[in-house]
Amino acid sequence: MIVQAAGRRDRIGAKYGMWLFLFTEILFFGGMFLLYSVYRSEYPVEFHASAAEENLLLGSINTAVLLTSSLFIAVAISAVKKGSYRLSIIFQVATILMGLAFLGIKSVEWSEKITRGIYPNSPVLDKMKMGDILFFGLYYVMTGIHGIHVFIGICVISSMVYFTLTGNITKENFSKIENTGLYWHFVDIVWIYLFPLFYLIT
Amino acid sequence: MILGPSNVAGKIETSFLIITAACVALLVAVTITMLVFIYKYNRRRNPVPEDIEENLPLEVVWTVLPTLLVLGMFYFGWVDFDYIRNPPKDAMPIDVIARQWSWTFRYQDGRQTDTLRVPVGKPVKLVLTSEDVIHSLFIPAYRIKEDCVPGLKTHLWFNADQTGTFDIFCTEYCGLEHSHMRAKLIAMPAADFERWYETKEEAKRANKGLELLTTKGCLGCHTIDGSPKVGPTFKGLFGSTVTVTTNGKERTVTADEEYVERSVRNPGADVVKGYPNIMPRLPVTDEELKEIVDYLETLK
Amino acid sequence: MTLNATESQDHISSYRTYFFIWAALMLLLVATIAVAKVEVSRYSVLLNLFIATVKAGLVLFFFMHLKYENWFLKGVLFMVLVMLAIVIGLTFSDVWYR
Amino acid sequence: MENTASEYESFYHGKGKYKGILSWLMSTDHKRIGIQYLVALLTFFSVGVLLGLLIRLSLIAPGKFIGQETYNRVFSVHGIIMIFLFIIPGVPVAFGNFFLPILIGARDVAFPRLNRFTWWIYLAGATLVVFSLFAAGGAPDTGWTFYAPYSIRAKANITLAVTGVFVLGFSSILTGINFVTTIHRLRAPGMTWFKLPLFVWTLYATGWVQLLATPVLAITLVFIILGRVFGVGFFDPSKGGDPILYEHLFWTYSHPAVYIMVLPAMGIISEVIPVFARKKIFGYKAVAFSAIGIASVGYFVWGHHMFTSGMSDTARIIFSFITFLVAVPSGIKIFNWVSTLYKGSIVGSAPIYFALTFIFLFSIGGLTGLIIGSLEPNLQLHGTYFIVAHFHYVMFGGAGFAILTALHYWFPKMFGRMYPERPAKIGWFILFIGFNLLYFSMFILGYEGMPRRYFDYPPRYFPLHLVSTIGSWILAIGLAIIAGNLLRALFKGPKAPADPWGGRTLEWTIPSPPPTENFAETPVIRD
Ligand code: HEA
Ligand code: HEA
Ligand code: HEC
Ligand code: CUA
Ligand SMILES: [Cu+2]
Repeated sequence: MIVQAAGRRDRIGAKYGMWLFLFTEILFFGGMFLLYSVYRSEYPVEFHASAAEENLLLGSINTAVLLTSSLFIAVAISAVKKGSYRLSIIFQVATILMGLAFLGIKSVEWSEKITRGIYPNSPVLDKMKMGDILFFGLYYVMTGIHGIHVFIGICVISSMVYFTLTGNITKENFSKIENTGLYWHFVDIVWIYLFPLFYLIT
Repeated sequence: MILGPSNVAGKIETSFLIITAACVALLVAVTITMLVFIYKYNRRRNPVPEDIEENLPLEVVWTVLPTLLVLGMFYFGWVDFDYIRNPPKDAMPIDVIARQWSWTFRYQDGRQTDTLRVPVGKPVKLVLTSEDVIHSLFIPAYRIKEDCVPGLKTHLWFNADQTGTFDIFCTEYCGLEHSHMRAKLIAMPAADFERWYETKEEAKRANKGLELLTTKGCLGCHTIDGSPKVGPTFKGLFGSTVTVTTNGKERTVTADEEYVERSVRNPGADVVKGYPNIMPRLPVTDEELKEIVDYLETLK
Repeated sequence: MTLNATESQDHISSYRTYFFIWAALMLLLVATIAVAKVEVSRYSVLLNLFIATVKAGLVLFFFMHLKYENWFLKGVLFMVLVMLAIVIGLTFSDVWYR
Repeated sequence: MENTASEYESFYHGKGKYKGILSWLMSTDHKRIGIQYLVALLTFFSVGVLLGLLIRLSLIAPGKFIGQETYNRVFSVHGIIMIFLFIIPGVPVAFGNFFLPILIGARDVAFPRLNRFTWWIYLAGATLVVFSLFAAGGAPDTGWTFYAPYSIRAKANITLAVTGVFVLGFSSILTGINFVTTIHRLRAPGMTWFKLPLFVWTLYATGWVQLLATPVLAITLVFIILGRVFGVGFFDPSKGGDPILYEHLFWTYSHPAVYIMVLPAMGIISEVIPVFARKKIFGYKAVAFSAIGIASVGYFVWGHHMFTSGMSDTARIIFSFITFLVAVPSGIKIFNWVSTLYKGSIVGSAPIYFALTFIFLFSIGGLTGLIIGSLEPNLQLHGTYFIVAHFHYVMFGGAGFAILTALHYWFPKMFGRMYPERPAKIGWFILFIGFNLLYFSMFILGYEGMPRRYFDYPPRYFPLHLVSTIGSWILAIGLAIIAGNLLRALFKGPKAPADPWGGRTLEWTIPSPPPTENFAETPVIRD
């Protein structure tokens, strides 16, 4: 049991806080997975067919990119703990670049669909079958909200770079970046599930 | 049967009474015990408290007993539930179509009414659906209700035991006129119902226009007696000059056939001044529209 | 549920471990695509979800250090997942039997 | 609020970086934040109450009093304010913030700056909601439940209001995270789990519910917003969507939410009764565990709001069954409270009046909850005034009375002043009479078939509506007396001693109002 002494940070408390937050995120995405599973069970054929529309190559690359970024941030955190700040910064920046790459590829996919007229409420989509409308609706919403999470992660990691540079994050005081890492990995895990659900159920 | 004008009403009432009785008994027991304690162990009467911290057997008792009790209550809520939910095979089906803010009842022969007529002593199955948002058909006298969900068919069934006229309410909030989305249920002797049901369509022909206005739900928002409702009245509409807003600009038009058609086909195009732009685009065939226009012409 | 102050003198995973995990993840990625392409049977979707769960487990336990946390976090994580499963299950008790 | 005579500095006087209003808004002191929440809550409560009175006034007779469009907006806003702005944040943010750290012997919550941030988010969300009432387009008219597809088609400012509620949900989640972490990490030495005051236990259970339920609401509201803004039709049947799924998602949050409202309220009652009965609570562990029991079982009963929604019969039966199970832990609490009175030496101070009334009113509310949780009666009673009566009994008679209890119990500690008890008791009496007139008539109305959310009704319901409306005025008088009494005491009351009631928990060991750092030195709890 720890009593918060003046000025001393409770690192474990902070970590708990982060995990609790991730639990809420699980349920936040859980709501979407719930919708997905219901509609998939109602329209299995359409979901099957629509998934073929997805660009498997880009999706796979994106998965690899995100998994790699997870490796990078993990290394960056270990580096901080070991005191090699230079190395850490390099890997943090690499993580950010991977994140940006992910968003870049994602936007290529999106814009490719949008130019074909497939987006929520579009005349083309509304003429399609119910299951297709739902599939693409879910696709846009789920990858979109995931994308927002990636974007937030990028912003947070950027500020971590700044904190590492200014010596705010150190070997003794690394809760911030550790928690950022937890968040980033979580976003990765969500994608690990999104990938098969949207690209692989053909 | 004694407890209500239909078979299901009695069953529901019984289960309500049993469960309520249990609840009242519990409430009385808890309250009286509390009052007695407050009286007896008042500071004046009992200045020195005695610390009793816990009593395991007691805790077990008041965990186990209530569990049994609630299981009993659950059971009494459930006994006739399957009966109430599953209509017999020979029940007469009637489609119920709900929309903002009116009801249409469609019988097997395709006839549509805004009042639900059923024969006494024959099981009736209502098949509910909605054209826009969620509504709920509630017959207080029969103690049953079920939501009308767009894109889904739900059902209710009952067997009227007594003749009479009963209220039908909408009990799922559905917007502006929710409070007035009511209709009547008329339970008639089987013979009378038979006679009514056999009446040939022709007899109604005369009023085809009014019939359409009713069944399409126009009269949910419009009236034919001159009083404004959600929308303007139809009385005296034909041939009058109306101020409307078209694409944000105000202009006046004469209400002729073309105008009425436009109003129905594309309600947002000309919005009558002083009224909200909420009229839905309802499915009306060209012939039906013609009938409506003809009828409106007669409403001077 | 007492947590003591000296708990988890932080575990610092070696870069090597991370690298191996990453390699495993990549292999699984290839595997999952292969499963989908080959289209073994109608169970391939389930198999894919299983692979995804293995991947998620690797990330959780190694990248996120869950392996080195006390039982409390693991327990709660498990509880949350079970809860989500029950919620989805209850919803399906409606959807399937409607 | 002066306390100049004492040698210590209360938290009202603590020096910080900022002056004036900023010294409050920028403060990370859990006590200051708690007080600010309290003020905001009571403000919104007053608005909600005025709207409630307006509803009653308009229902005094069938016919158009305020017009149906206005009426629809009024009851929606009444519900939204009462639920999302008042009673859900309610006890945790005001009393939890103020007393949680003190009760466990800590200086502050685990994340003080996050706590301040949470308060700002609350303000932001509340501002959005209030803004939606006045912006062009008009106040929301969907009811507090925002049922799709109506909420997606309605023209009023739903998007704004829903965004506001989303933001408020965020604030609720962060409060939950903060409290759970605080209880895990910051207990004083010797404060083992089974020495925690019961209020802390309920806050702990509530924290988990906030954490695990609110995100589901968040995503549901996001779907509504996406539906309105981008035309994503997840709940729109013309696009393959399923409106009933919205209800599932909404109630997956909103049923647990009712336990967010009532659990901490029960915690307050568990604190107050032993103090005034002059003994320890009966069956401490049972009461503590029942809080966890309610929280966990309560997560899986949401379907009882949908018994007539067109949900499958299988699901109805399952949900009704689980619903009945929730009654057991609630019953355990009630029984233990009543037993605590046994062989006690009950002091008749104002707080216990409210606390015992809570037991009575909450029992009525809860037991009628069982009636509507039964499969058959629900067919009749859903969507009628019976429901309205049920939830006012549990929310106002339960959670609301607990807040009144807490106000009277902790007033001396929070503000360092005593209030005269006589007016409080007179107010209580009038409130009690008015309350039952107002809401009990609704049970009968509902039984007779009066639908809720009706602004106009067949004349046969008139007499009971009249009784109900008269009750609302009596209730108003009672509340006004209570509020006036406390307000007067705030400025004119005599100074409060550290422990006016003979309480045994930690907050009574420190001066009233507490000093900024709560404890001069960390308390150590021994047997
Ligand atoms: C503080 C808020 C609160 C609380 C605590 C509760 C508690 C309960 N509620 Fe309530 N409820 C609401 C707020 C709340 N509710 C609201 C706001 C709505 C309407 C929403 C809307 O549609 O707008 C609603 C609606 C609602 C419905 C839906 C009705 C409908 O629309 O068709 C149901 C149905 O089952 C229900 C049941 C219950 C039950 C079983 C409990 C139980 O938890 C009660 C447990 C308590 C007791 C049982 C009493 C005390 C115990 C004893 C005296 C001991 C002995 C008893 C036994 C052992 C049996 N509630
Ligand atoms: C905590 C929750 C809460 C509280 C306290 C109240 C309080 C009141 N409510 Fe309630 N109500 C709801 C939550 C609440 N309500 C909800 C969620 C709905 C559903 C909305 C929906 O359908 O979507 C609802 C719906 C609802 C309806 C049904 C509307 C309909 O379906 O058509 C009615 C009708 O009479 C009503 C009336 C009242 C009244 C008269 C009060 C009165 O108790 C208010 C009386 C109080 C006073 C008269 C006090 C006067 C005192 C002062 C002004 C000073 C006070 C200041 C301090 C104490 C600091 N409410
Ligand atoms: C939901 C309510 C609603 C329903 C149902 C409805 N209307 Fe309307 N109607 C309105 C409103 C409101 C207006 C005025 C605003 C406008 O012109 O859009 C209106 C306007 C009109 C007008 C123009 C009237 C004038 O005074 O210029 C006609 C004609 C009309 N409706 C016919 C119909 C017919 C025929 C039906 C049924 C098939 C129908 N309406 C159903 C609400 C409704
Ligand atoms: Cu239709 Cu309410
Ligand atoms: Cu509920």
